Amino acid sequence: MLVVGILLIVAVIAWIDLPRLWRKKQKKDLSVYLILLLIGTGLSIAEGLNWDIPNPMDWLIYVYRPVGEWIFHQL
Amino acid sequence: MPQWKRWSRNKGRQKPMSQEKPDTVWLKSDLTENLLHIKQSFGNSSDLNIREIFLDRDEKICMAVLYMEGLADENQVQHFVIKPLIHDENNYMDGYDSFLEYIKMRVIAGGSVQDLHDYHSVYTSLLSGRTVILSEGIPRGIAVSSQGLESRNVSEPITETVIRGPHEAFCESLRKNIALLRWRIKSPNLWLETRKIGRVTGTNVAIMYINGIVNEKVLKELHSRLDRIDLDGVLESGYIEQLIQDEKYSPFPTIDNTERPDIATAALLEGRVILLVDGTPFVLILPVVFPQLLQSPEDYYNKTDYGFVRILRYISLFVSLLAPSLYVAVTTFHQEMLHTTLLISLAAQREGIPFPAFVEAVLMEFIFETLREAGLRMLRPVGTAITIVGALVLGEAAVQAGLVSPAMVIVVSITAISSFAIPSYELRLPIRALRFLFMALAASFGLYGIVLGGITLLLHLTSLRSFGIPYMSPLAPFNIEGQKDTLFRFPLWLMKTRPRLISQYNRVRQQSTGPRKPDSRP
Amino acid sequence: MIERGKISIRQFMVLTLLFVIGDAIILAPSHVIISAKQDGWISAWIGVGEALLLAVMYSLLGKRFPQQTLVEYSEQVWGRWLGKGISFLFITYIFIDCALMTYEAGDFLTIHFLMGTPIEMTISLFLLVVVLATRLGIETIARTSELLYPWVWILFLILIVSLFPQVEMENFQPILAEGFSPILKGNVYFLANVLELVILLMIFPYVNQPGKARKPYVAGMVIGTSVLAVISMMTIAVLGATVASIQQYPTYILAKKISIGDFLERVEAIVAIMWLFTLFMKISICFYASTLGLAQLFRLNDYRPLTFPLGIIAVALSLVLIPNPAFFNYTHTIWFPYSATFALLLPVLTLVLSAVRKRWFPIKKGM
Amino acid sequence: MRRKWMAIFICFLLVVTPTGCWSRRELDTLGLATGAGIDQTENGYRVSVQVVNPEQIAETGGQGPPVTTLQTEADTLFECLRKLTIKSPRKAYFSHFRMIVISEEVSRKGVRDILDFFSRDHETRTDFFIVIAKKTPALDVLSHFTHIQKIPSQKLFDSLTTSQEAWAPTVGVQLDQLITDIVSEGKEPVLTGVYVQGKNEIGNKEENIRRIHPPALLAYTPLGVLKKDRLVGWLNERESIGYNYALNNVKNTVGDVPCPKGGKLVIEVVRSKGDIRGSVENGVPHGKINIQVEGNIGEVSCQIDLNDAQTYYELEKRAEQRIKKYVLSSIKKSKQLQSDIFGFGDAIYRDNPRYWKKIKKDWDQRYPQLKVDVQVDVKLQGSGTVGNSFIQKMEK
Repeated sequence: MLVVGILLIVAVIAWIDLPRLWRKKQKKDLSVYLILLLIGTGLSIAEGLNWDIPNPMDWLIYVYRPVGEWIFHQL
Repeated sequence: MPQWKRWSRNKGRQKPMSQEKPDTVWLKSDLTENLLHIKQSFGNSSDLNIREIFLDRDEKICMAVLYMEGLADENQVQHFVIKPLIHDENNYMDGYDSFLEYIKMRVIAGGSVQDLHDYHSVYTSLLSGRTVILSEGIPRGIAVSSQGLESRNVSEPITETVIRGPHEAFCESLRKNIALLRWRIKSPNLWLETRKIGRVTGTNVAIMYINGIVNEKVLKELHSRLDRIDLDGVLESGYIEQLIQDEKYSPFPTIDNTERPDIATAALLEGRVILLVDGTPFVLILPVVFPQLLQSPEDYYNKTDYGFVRILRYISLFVSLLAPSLYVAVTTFHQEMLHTTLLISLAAQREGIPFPAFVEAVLMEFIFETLREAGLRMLRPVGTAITIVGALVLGEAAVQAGLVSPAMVIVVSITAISSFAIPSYELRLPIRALRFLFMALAASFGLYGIVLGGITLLLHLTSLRSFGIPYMSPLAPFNIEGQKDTLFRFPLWLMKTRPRLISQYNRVRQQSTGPRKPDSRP
Repeated sequence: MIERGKISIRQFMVLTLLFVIGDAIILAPSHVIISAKQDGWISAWIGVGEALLLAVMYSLLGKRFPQQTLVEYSEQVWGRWLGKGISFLFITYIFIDCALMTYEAGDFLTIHFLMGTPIEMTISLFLLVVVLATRLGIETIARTSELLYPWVWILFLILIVSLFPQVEMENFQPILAEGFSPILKGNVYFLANVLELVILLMIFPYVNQPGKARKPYVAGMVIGTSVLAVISMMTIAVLGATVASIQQYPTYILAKKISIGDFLERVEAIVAIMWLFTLFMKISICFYASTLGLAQLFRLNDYRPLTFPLGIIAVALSLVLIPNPAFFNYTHTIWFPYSATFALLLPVLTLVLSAVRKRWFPIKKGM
Repeated sequence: MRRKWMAIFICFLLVVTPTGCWSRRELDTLGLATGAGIDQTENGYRVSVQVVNPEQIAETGGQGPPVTTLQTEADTLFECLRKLTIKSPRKAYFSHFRMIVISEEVSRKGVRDILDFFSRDHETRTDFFIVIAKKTPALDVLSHFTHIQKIPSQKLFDSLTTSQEAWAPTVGVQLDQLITDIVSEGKEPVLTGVYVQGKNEIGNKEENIRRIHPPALLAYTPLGVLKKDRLVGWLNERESIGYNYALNNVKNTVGDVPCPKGGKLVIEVVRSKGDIRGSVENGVPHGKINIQVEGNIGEVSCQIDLNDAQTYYELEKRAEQRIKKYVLSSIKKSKQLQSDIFGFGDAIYRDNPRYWKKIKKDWDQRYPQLKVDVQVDVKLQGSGTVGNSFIQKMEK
């Protein structure tokens, strides 16, 4: 149900911009658009189904936490 | 692009523009043939009057006087065309290279005379009420002005009323309307261009502006948009409006209309262009900005009120747009916002009401809108009765029956009253429609929905342009000078310039200083 | 240029101001008060000074490249591929910021306003409007901000004036009880908000008088941070540091305290609405900047088609980034160093490098 | 352009229609709770919630009582409140709480659990008063028929608001004030008490409001002293007055002053300013209370010459002594209870945070030894609409 809903929304969204991009034959625009749309769809479905998605925040925390703690320690 | 749209576009392309001049067919020298041709063209319509006259005693020079019954003034035709022709004792004198020229210069007593060479111009002349004179042996004709269509007299405006200010409205006749404006602006700089629009109706459309004040860019844009129009008939200025407006699907008017000559005059003086269409008292004003729709001419005529009323109108705009949705949002989502006592009394009123607040609101608004519509279309004497029955009896009974809560009736009434405080009828329409949308938003997301809806509305409004002028100016883009005549109306002597974006040259409108007390010292 | 719109100096000022106030108006007080307690207002006012310096630095950068956005000139300054990489990281920074703020909006609304409505819905609806704004372009965003601007002031003034009777100066005492250390910590939290202003470098070139963008920028930044400082002061003065520090959204609680006579009470919606306005402006600008930046990065013809796909990603991302509210508090520690990378390190290095390149290796045209 | 709008509309529909209206609640599905009473049971709480019957309040009026008090028992407060649904057709709605009545028993055990719920729950606001039911169960207080204002908790709220403005011994304490005081290390909270005056058993019958002289009345008593979140004792009326003068809670009140030649004279206080300061002198903490009072003579029932300026000075001095006595007695009481309700600790912290850090751990022991200096300054301004009382003439 949820997946269908997401796909429906994606379809509506694609209906807005895709035909024009297609017609104009701008390959680069089109490919960037499609890649982003795909990422978005995948991400929302994964999130909707509660799959484990690698959290970019974890990476940021991994990189910056020592720095942050160092700064607060200094103060 | 969806398929159906492509088809419809192709269909449009099939018919080429074929409007004003088909192939020119020149007048013949044979009068009988000419007359026959004309008669046939009109399908022997009986209101085409043809009077044949012999000009000389020898009955050699046969002439035909043609006019449309009703369009031309019979009196004028008789006195200024037929009578001089018949009583002409001098007959044909030498010195004029053509007989027709002689008639034109010496005989005809009409005000304006025009040469005709082809059938098409004969038709247009006849149909505009002129009298056409054709003569045997000459492949030309002349048209004498004799327009005399009975039109409504100048009367009081019905849609835009004021207490103080001229009680005069445009009427259906283009000529009278132009005269009304000429009379107000006695300057040769008031320029007028006319063109015919409508393949079949050939309606006269006049563009008026004050040269030197008007924004040339707007004028140019207007011309190009008018050129693009290709339709069979123009019945009202609304036709033109819908075809030349900026944003196709916006519910908000980007072109204003008025039936008051004083408003039109003011618009001209601000550097706007007005568009008069024959056959309707409503003239178009463009470009228009949003704050303008909340102005009334009386703002300027009354001395004491420097904008209090205008603020009131802005408030009523908000109220008429948002009152029911706010009520729904607050009573179904944010009860914590209400004062305890108020909440208890509202809750008591809601006891036993079968519908949720949203349905109640929609129902009441719907009934009210129907009532308003019915009142508009109803015969005037019955209209009042319906209003009374509808508003008073129905409202009272609905409350008594426990179908709606009294508070809801109050909210709907306030909404209705506020909506009437918006001066522009054109603006009331989108507000009315959006009200329902906001109610739906409020019913599903409470205040959050209203805020988001409001932001979307603002986004839409700010993205609009009217002939290149940002719709929300001078609020956004903000212009400090423009504030003198936006939310408040500053004293007249402080409003020294014209609106900035609308008239780009010749900005200074007055240099007068404010009223002064007389110097007491000698 | 992808964006043809131009905004006026005043509009730029308004944008900057609303951007600074943004989400901070409801969060900043809690950040500074948690570590600096009753001295939080000092942290905030120090932050105003720092904002001034930052604004000057950013506008120097903007002045050096008056026709280009940060994404465009980083390619020139850093070289093609390195520049692209940096730009991409910068865009992700903006985008993550955008997603975080979207989460804030959803979180606040579900806690205080729309109990029971799933956070996905509130977020989607919000981003729908943001996407719409972005599609309409910078001109429309700027004009809308101009229309919202007076409302923000009016609501802010109502809030401040109506709380005046409840100010208790004792709440500020003692001053500097714990020394400067907590104040500086509070200041770091405050600064993390201000540093996001670097995002406006993506809009710098669209000011219609490029030479004059500096003044409104500085003015907007200083006035905006001052508003935040005043709100922080009010929070301390009215609620006291104790109550304020246990609240997640102290400004909202502050508004609950308003009670004048019997008629002006229960008006916390004022704060919520003001916050929705400023937050909307900030998210729109961030979203606009990231879509525009992405389009510029890939040299696309138009950024508009990217808006909807990015919108979906933003909705999903905001839910992925913050699996639970505790996580959200967690992010505060890393947010300052993360922001600082792009808001301090990147501009400074870019400035230096561009100066160096101009001196010794003049940039070739058409690079 | 149209496509965009269409799409947005569709998106909107997609978003809105399934959501239904999650957080919507119609007014007629709300049980409008205006007050809650919390009593102790063996291993949990008994919570009584007063729910308004809107129909009875509305102008048309009805036959039933204006409010219904429902009660449930459970281990925790939140459970109690949710459990109410088994007894009520409508879910109770807490945003309009006016009063939380805590029984003496519960408050002696500690109120922190209760407060956490109220400060955490999104529905509740912080603008209700918290009082302690003295010697009566909280349930009785909330199931009382009251006159004029039909809703008992609203009545309690209103009368506390008015009396804290016009009568010195009472003070209304709201949630955030209470939390601040509990959390604060240098100040202890107080709470006003409420009790049923008269025949308690009639109070919850409609008969109570049928009588011109109601047999049972809800009335406020002087303040209860808390230590942290536990009730430790009660102040009497005079001590409460002293406390409120010192804490600047007095706005307007009246107080009597003995006349030099016997009899009494009443002073109406129109302005009062209390100020508590702490200081450390020679390593010893000191407290200082400064009170400035402006008043008018409101009632004279003794022989006194009000045309003599000297009389005013004399009266001012007497009034000062009287207020000082009240303040000192309340300080004495609080020292007895070892509860620093005046916030001397906070005052010292404000003055000298470093010193406070050293002593705050054993402040409870130190507090009874604290030296407090009380200074009162009374200014009499007028004598009402007459000069000398007619009593003066009468008895000559």
